Amino acid sequence: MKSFMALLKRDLVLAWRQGGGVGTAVGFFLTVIVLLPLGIGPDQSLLQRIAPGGLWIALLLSVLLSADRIYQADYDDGSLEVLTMGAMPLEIVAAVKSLSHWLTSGLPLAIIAPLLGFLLNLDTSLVFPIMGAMMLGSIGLSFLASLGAAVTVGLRRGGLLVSLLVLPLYVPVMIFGISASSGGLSGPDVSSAAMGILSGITLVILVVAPFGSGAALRTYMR
Amino acid sequence: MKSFMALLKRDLVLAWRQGGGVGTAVGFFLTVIVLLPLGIGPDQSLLQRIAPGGLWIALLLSVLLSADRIYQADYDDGSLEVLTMGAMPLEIVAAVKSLSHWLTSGLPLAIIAPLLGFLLNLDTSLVFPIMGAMMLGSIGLSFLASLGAAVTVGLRRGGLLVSLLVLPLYVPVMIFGISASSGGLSGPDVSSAAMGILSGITLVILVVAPFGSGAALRTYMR
Amino acid sequence: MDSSFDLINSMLYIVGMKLTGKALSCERGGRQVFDGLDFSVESGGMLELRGPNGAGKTSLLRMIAGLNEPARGEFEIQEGDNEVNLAQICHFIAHQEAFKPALTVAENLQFWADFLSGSDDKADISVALEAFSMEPLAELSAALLSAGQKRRLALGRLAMIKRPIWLLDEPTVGLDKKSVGQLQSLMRQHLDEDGIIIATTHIDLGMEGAKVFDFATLPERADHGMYDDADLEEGML
Amino acid sequence: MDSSFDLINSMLYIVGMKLTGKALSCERGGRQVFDGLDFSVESGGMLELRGPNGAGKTSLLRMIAGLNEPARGEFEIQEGDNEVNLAQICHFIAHQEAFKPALTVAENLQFWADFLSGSDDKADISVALEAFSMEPLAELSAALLSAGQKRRLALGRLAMIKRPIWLLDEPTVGLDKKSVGQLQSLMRQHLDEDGIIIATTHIDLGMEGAKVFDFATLPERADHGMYDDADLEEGML
Amino acid sequence: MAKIEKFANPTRFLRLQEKVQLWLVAITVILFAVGLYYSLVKAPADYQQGETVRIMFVHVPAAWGATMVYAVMALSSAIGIIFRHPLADLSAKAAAPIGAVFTFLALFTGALWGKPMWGTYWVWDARLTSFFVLFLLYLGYMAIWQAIDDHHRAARIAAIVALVGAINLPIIKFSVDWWNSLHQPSIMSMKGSSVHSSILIPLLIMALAYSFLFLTLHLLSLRAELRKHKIRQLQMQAAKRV
Ligand code: HEM
Ligand SMILES: Nc1ncnc2c1ncn2[C@@H]1O[C@H](COP(=O)(O)OP(=O)(O)OP(=O)(O)O)[C@@H](O)[C@H]1O
Ligand SMILES: Nc1ncnc2c1ncn2[C@@H]1O[C@H](COP(=O)(O)OP(=O)(O)OP(=O)(O)O)[C@@H](O)[C@H]1O
Ligand SMILES: [Mg+2]
Ligand SMILES: [Mg+2]
Repeated sequence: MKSFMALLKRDLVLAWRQGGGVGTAVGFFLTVIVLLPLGIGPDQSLLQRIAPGGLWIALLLSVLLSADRIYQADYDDGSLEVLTMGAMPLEIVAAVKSLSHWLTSGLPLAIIAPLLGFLLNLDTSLVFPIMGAMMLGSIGLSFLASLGAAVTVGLRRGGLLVSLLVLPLYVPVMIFGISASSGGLSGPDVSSAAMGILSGITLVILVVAPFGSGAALRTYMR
Repeated sequence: MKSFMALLKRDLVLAWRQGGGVGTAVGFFLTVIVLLPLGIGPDQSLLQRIAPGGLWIALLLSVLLSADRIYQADYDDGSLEVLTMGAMPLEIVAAVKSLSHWLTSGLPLAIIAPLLGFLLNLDTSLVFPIMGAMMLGSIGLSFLASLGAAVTVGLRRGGLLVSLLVLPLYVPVMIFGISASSGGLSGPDVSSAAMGILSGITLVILVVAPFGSGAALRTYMR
Repeated sequence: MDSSFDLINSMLYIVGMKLTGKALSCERGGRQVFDGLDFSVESGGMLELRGPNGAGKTSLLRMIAGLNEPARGEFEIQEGDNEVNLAQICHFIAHQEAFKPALTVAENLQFWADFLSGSDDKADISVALEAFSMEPLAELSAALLSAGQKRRLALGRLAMIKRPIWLLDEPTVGLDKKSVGQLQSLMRQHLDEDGIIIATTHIDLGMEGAKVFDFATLPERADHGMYDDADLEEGML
Repeated sequence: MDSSFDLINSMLYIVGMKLTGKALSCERGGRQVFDGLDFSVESGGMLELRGPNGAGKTSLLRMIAGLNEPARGEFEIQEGDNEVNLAQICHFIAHQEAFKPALTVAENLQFWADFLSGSDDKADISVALEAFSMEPLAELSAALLSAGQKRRLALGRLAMIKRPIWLLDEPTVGLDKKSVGQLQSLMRQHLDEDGIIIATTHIDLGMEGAKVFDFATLPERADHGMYDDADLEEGML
Repeated sequence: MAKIEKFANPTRFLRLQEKVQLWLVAITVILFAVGLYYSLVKAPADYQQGETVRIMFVHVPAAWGATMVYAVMALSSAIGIIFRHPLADLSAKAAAPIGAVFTFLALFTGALWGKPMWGTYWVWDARLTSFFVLFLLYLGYMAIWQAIDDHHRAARIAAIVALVGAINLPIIKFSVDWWNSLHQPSIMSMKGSSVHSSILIPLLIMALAYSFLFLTLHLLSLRAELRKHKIRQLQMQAAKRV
């Protein structure tokens, strides 16, 4: 428990001090949201239509961009090796690090997403559905991203490779996330069913990803 | 000249060997293009409308994602310090590294973008305008991205900060890029005027960015 | 988790602990580094690993620390007992110093203290600070340390958290005279408390009574690559 | 570019070159590290920098290499001439070894040979390989090297590209006996050719005749902050 | 160089700031009182826009202020980079949060105004977008200061960022001319003003009030920054000789 808290605390402090963590995640998210209408044109009703999808894509890219370094620093400076020498299994270490990644990226983004949605003319009735679906979905995204980061940690230029590996896994999260975000618009049944599936997927990821990450990290330390 | 070629060659070889360079850039680009219809829905005419914007945004994110490490490895392993001790000024080193980044990200993406455009129902008459505008625009993007990378090289988690710093500067490139991509659709005058402005912006960037990068790198070596 | 730690802590006081490596063989990156290596160290004993660059000294330490697996052979910590989790009763001080430049010296030490001690009794970073005269550095960002100061930060873990086996990879590298003296007295104290030290080095560590194992004395390595030697002669490469 | 190099290359043969540092003051991270440091080395001479961790030995080397700027003071390379670009006539071997793990040993050496030599005459990596017996490692990926082998790869630059001033930061760290011997003979040869060597170290480098500069002998540092000392007394904070 | 040193000596600055501080606060308060009275009570409601026109008196000076502060920031950065004067670096640092708030205020009031005027809070037209970009530049600039421990390094890097970002200023200025925009064209043109004096005068008073507000806040936070810097230096000194 003490190890757990120590690691979580350290990672949160580091996220906060280095590059501003939360601040920059939010900043990036914001910027993608800005680019969308610039790229697509200022048509209000068009924007409204693509708003939930746009928000989800922005969330996803934000999480992805910040993910490739979840383990990189610890790998480079030898911390990862010392981390294997405590009582905490490497799988739990991976889970804690994924969790702190979520706390500093997905969670704050899910909270501000609906606000930014106004920039895209988002339907106000969608605020809470989107926030809920994003909170749930982004946990899964963080854990997946951390799996991707672990799988590429030994490669210098993992950045794009992470995306390539992880994005296909993101797709189901996104699809159900978006349909869970639609609130009552496409019928209450549809969205609550989607929310159910999203929870299921997230659960599976929460269990599987730390094992995968742990195994990958061990392999790279060889 | 020999130093120049040596550095360019090394960077290209590294991009090729580590994480696949070109391969993953293309892969990421592809995945974003795939995500777009997933996020927005399969409406063909809607897709056609947002195709050029979508391609530009994907290009931009690809370049961005691969950029934060342009100098990182050289900084971490001490190469940057030795690079300052040759006859080549650090500004030129920065320019060469930006160039090799463009050769391994922007250029191949600009070439395949129109092909991927078919996935988005892109208007066929736009193929060449888009390719030309993207080739020109992506040089500027690479140089800007490398400026962003230089400015954050000493920060462990620069990833998102790069985006925050660089995206505002991307905006004009993208706006004129998109309007130059529109070919004759919004009148030949508009698109050729945009192409002119795009060239102007690119030129300014090509001059300013290496100086900024050089200054920033020197500061971090202190 | 905590119960396993009480066990570990108590192990420190088992007089007569003996770490043995039997017929160890090491492969890295597909190449064989050494083969048929035997060693043993008893409580209160120190083993110095010496030998040319690339002989496999660091690799042996990493094996003991559980970071690499031996291709063949095994470790025993007590007669007949080879199931113990060595990683949790070892300190491994590698070339990489495992600290975060964004944290202060004190914060770095505190993190490892909390993470590695695990149990509820508080590991005290002031012990580490004192052991290597780092008190004035405590509130300084670790990014600003000089080479030797970084090394002292890493070595601080030894003083702060009690573990019976120390694996030290060229521990005196970068240390000034005074710090080397401090490290030596720390090592002596550890040996007096029945600990075990295995250290690689190219220069004299100044620890009299240490057993020396020289990798140069190992039998000629037979390289088991992917190809038979015959292939090489035939020029199949 | 090339013409400047001919000039530099020819400088190597100027007998009577003298590198002087005058009243140097070093600040890092806003703190003063040392102040009022003077030194000088002449062609064929070697200066050993010694002193406690954090005294500023590495910082001084970095200053000479043009990586840090002195807060006060200046360098002269010849009597009266302080406009020379020192960086381009120095080799700086730091703790960071400046190689790419994705390239082979030979490719790494070849890159630095091409980049640093600049001019058209080909720098020969085989000289570097030979100087530190790295021939068998040449085609190996640099990621697979041991600590001492990495160090040898970095030191290879010295043998391969002729530059008159060598700045070596604890050069023998991690080297086995044989490699230390090779480095020593390389250094002797350089001095015989009227080169200059400035090296930091905590252990004996085995170079007889080297001048030693001990940072412990520097006077107490006076810290020049942004405020007058008077403000501090007035309690304006 | 030596002159600048003398002129901007931190100690001297602190003494000066202490002397003028009260005066600045007083002038700012008076200007706001007068300006708000004129703009909210005295100025006529617009025959087209009705009472909403009063948003203008907050919006327009805030927008002017935001660009002006960026110019101050960029200028300070340039001085900091060329003359290496620490006070210039700190001046740029202290200006950023104030500029960010002004920008936010302009964006916010503009959005509120946009609803009755254009029927929407936000459109992605050139001026609005480039102004939004200005907001991001401020955020990025502040993030840099936050992200880098070492003061001198942070100052250098932040200055590079500020100077490169300054390219955005002319884009904001000319955006209305370059692209056809929903947004109002410039009130102030070379030929003088096109607006009636009953509106122009309170507007100018408000602009003056904003300027003094900036000056007051800037000097105050510059003082705070100097203090923080000094504390860090003392901590560093305590750690020397180790
Ligand atoms: C969120 C929306 C808005 C933003 C970001 C915005 C931004 C700006 C900016 C940047 C300026 C200063 C230009 C300069 O310094 O030259 C400005 C001035 C002005 N704005 Fe807005 N504005 C917004 C909405 C509106 C609306 C809805 C109106 C009224 C219809 C309006 C009317 C004006 C006027 C009259 C000026 C003074 C013109 C000048 O001197 O340039 N703005 N605005
Ligand atoms: N990560 C790695 N992957 C594959 N092979 C490696 C790796 N690290 C080292 N090796 C190889 O293993 C061998 C032994 O390396 P090791 O680091 O154990 O040597 P060492 O005895 O510690 O040498 P030194 O005195 O230089 O530290 C070397 O030949 C090296 O090439
Ligand atoms: N990057 C840096 N930024 C700020 N301060 C630094 C930096 N690197 C080192 N310092 C500080 O400068 C001082 C001198 O460091 P330097 O590395 O020159 O010491 P050194 O004499 O080489 O010590 P060692 O024997 O440990 O290598 C130290 O007190 C250190 O805290
Ligand atoms: Mg070793
Ligand atoms: Mg040093």
